[in-house]
Amino acid sequence: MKKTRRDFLSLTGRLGLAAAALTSGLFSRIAMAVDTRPAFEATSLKDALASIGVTEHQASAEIILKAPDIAENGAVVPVEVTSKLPGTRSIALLVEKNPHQMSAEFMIPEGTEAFVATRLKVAETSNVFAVVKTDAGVFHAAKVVKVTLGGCGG
Amino acid sequence: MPDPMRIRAVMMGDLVDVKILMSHVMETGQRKNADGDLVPAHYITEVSATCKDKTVMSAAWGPSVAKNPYFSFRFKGGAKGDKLSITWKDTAGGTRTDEVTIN
Amino acid sequence: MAAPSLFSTVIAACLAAMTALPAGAEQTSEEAIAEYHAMFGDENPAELWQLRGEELWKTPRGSRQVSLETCDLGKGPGVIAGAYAELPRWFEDTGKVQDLESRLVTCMTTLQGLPESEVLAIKFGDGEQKSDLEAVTAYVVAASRGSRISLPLDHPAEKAAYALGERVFFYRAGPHDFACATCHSESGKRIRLQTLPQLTTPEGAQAAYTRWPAYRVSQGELRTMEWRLQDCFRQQRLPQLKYGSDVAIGLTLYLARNANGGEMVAPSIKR
Amino acid sequence: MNSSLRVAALLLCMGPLASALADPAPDLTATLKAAFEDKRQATLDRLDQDETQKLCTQYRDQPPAEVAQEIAKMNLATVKPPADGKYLGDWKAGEVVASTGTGLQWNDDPAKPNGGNCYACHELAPAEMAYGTLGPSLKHYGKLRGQDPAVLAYAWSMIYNSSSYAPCSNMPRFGHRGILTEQQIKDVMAYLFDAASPVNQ
Repeated sequence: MKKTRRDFLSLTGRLGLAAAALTSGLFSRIAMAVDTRPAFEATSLKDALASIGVTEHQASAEIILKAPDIAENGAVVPVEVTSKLPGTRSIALLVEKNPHQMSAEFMIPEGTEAFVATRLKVAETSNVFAVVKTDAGVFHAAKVVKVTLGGCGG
Repeated sequence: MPDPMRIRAVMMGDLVDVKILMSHVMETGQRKNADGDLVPAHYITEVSATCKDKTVMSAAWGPSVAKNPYFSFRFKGGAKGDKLSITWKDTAGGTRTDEVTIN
Repeated sequence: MAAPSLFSTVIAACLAAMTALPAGAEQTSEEAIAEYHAMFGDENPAELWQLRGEELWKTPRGSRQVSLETCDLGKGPGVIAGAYAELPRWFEDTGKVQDLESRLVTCMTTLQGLPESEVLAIKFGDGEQKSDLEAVTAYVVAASRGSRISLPLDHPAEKAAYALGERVFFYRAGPHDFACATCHSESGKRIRLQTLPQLTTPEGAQAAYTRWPAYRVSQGELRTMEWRLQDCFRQQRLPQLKYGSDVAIGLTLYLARNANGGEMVAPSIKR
Repeated sequence: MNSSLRVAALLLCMGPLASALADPAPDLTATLKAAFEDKRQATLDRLDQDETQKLCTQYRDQPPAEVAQEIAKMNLATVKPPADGKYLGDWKAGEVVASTGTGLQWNDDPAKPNGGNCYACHELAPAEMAYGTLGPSLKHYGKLRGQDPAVLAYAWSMIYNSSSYAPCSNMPRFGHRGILTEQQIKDVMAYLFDAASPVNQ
């Protein structure tokens, strides 16, 4: 079983079609790498949501947001969202106490499950929101993640 | 050149279960290095997944997705042997596409 | 409903969470940390290092344009399965006890003909500055998953390295009077919320040693034992431990031998 | 032989020469110095041991009673009470010292004050769940003990130089080794003793 998986992994590596399209203007682009997308520039939940066209939303128990109660390290916080709401079109993840609240927005086309799992940076103890757009309006779920301090030199 | 992604795409009933690990620094532009200098922002902004010419997932990311990102989703319509292609693009104009055969 | 509803929901959730916290928070916080670890499942970015390491292992490089596929890690040329579980060990050709990292340096310089300065230029990676040594180490270590640690200490130099490692483990120094033993000679203790392994016992040493190298989520990097030891000394307020030094190898051998019989699961994922 | 004489005789033997004789590889410090290199403020001289470190290393932190007594005596002699006689500073500043773990590592900014990192090893304020257990719980420290001068002097000594009462303790000798300033120790004292401090809630 293990061997199969390893072979499969290395196969993935070899099949990898790399396309590093680094333009000649690379360095100036790094220097100015300011995100101009309003959702990722916003510095409040309200503004971040407004920039993806959300002004009204309500809590829904049909959105299952999994995140740990305590994150041993805020640099990597696993987050998983499943929406059981019919006609789910997108799932956005926001972290209230981060400098920029919007973390990611996932578009869910027809045929794709209303499910995403990823890992976020959470700067300090904060609410994490999953905001789900559906044909019948916008809904959300929230979860508090406590970020702890650790280590001997921290 | 960016390092390859590690993609697993496995049939789970009629769903394709996709789990991706990407090699990327995801620098926020707010972190200081050991010398106290700000490290410039450099992060993935777009991720998309295509199977049989159909976009099965597209996402917009900001810098608060964790370093060396993990991303998982599930879709219908794929079968064992089909190809799944994942592409990311970042703030520095970098991009990478990897393809995997659904298992 | 407008934004305020979101906040009232959150406040309700917070209150619920707070009242749900029982008086004996100790058990709860440790369980919560365990839940956090469980959420990573098998999805460990260490695999990205393993993939890169495999590529490096198999690619002809250096002035001799050969790959590392004939590198002898102690079990014969090119044998990587189970090799890490028997390191550090005595090598006749170099006349030294070597850990995996220092042995890889030997193979890269003598077998491949890479200049040592180039091999050691990036010992520990930092974002876009990637360390080949960390990548190859991750690849080789993964080939010992499921192997049991076995260090018979047959050679007198291995016994001497163990004795040195043990003495260093208890050596108190620096402004804080710290030794390795300060944090790692009792069981069931923790620093903040991190459980400290008791490295002087088989159980404690096995729990720790079998999980290194590891992907450190706090750094977003894969770290090897050489990194782990020099970082412990940084936290002890001591100077920089030299890579591949007799003290680094002696301590590694001390820990590995104490962990004898433990089943390797590294590379793992850690805080 | 009376006991003070016995201690004196033992002490003579405990000198650097005697501990070197008991040492199978007397040059461990030199071996270590060859295996390390200076990095910023963390220089090789930090590998040199003082008498207390030597004895604690030799006995792996479990010195026999006579040696323990002598370690306690020589460390107690280093304890400087606060110059103005006031043991308690500002608990809020003390909370920062107790929560901060940086200071004196080679990657730390030497211009910034060192931390005491009390929470790494001790439970203090009941509300802070991220505490270590290497040291005893100090929850409700002042509330349980009051502020009798002897109680204050003992706590001061333990922070200033833990080996004064707990020879070969794991706890750094914060005042004696110059990790914390007198003012920082006063602030930590206030964090332990002040009725308004979160430690006593």
